[in-house]
Amino acid sequence: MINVDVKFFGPLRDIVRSNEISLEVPPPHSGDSTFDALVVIYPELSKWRPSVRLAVNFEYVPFTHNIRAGDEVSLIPPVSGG
Amino acid sequence: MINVDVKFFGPLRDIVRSNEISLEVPPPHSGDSTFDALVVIYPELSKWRPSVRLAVNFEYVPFTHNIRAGDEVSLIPPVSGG
Amino acid sequence: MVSISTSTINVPAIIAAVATPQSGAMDIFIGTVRNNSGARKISRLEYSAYVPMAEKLMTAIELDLRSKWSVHEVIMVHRVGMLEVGDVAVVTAVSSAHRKEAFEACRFAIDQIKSIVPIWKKEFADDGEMWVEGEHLEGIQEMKSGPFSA
Amino acid sequence: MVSISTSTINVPAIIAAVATPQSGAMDIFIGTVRNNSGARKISRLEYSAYVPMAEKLMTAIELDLRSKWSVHEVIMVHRVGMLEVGDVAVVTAVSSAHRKEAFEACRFAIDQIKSIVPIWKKEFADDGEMWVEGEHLEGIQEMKSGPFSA
Repeated sequence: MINVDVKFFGPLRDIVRSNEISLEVPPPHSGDSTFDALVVIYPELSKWRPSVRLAVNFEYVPFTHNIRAGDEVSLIPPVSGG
Repeated sequence: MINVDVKFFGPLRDIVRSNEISLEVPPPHSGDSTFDALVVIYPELSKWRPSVRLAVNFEYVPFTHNIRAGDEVSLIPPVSGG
Repeated sequence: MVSISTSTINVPAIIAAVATPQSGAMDIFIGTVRNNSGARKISRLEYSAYVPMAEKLMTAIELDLRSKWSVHEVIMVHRVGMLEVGDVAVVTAVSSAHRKEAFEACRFAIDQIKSIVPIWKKEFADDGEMWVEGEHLEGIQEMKSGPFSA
Repeated sequence: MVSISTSTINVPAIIAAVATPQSGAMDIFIGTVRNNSGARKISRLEYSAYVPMAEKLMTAIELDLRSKWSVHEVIMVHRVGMLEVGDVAVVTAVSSAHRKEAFEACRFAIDQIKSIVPIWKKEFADDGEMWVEGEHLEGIQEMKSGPFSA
């Protein structure tokens, strides 16, 4: 099992009611499996799947990206700066 | 004969060495005949004919425009503001 | 120079900082909090950011911009926190020899910020508060062929 | 608001004047004196204008701009007199609800000023002084179909 901390922002933070959630998951571990594990705990997240982007170590990556222990993992809802 | 005062700007002012020149000309009087009268006095002006614009009473007008006594007549060389 | 700022953005200081003796043109875009969002009356906006990633992407936008246009100085600053109507939320400023580059690059900077930089805006209106849906579709498409995707 | 100014242009005052509570976007173009003109080293520039006609045409440009874009405030100021490297020669500033209008209208304003407003620039360079040839051909073409011709 590896430990993955997932950061939440904007409207996603309101759903999970936290800035960061710690998950224990079996490897191999991807963005997709992270999201699936989170939806089990927070079903409301599922409707965000089409619009949310995954960032690992401050870069956008596809949800198929392999996540390793120590990675900074973030779910990025549609941005609205400016 | 009517009296027409013609204003000069930018590089044209350097040619005629004046801001304004007073001409006595017979009517009917147009931008073209004004320019022709000026070229007799200042032959160097002739090379500016293709690029200069005529303004009468603060509006660009064609050189065929009829000029009347009291009009504010100006020769506008290519502008270079900004 | 890019930054996420928690305090008031000093626009005159930004203009002074983008000016160079070689520059004939500067374009400055200023995004401010407006008092309405369509029919809704807005009282204030709260901006939040994923700061390290936002600054990293803004730096990448500057590099991308400099690869596309010949410009002198580039400054992008986005403010976070609670802002009132009229407050400056974002500034993009570009200097260049001639105006074409300054205009195009300044527009590119703010378009990219709005598309890909992880910043979120919550509106506080007369009928309650609400997260704003951004221009993410355009952004996602840019991303696919841009320098920011994996 | 348009003007020809014989004194320093106050950019922060212009920005404050275009801001409105309805505006989410402002674009400000600043034209400055640069230290070179191609290979020539410039020490200063002298701008002169046919002032009443220049202000009349700048007012016409503002009207034309407002007929093309939905904007809030528009300010165009051009300075005349002797300017040093780095001095601000011209500012065009536009506020609007969204950025597209501000950018396009601000660009239109400076493009039109450079094309049709009777202002002339003389360069003082290391190799002597010289009147600058402007962007008059573009201007003349605009004029033929524009609102400024007879």
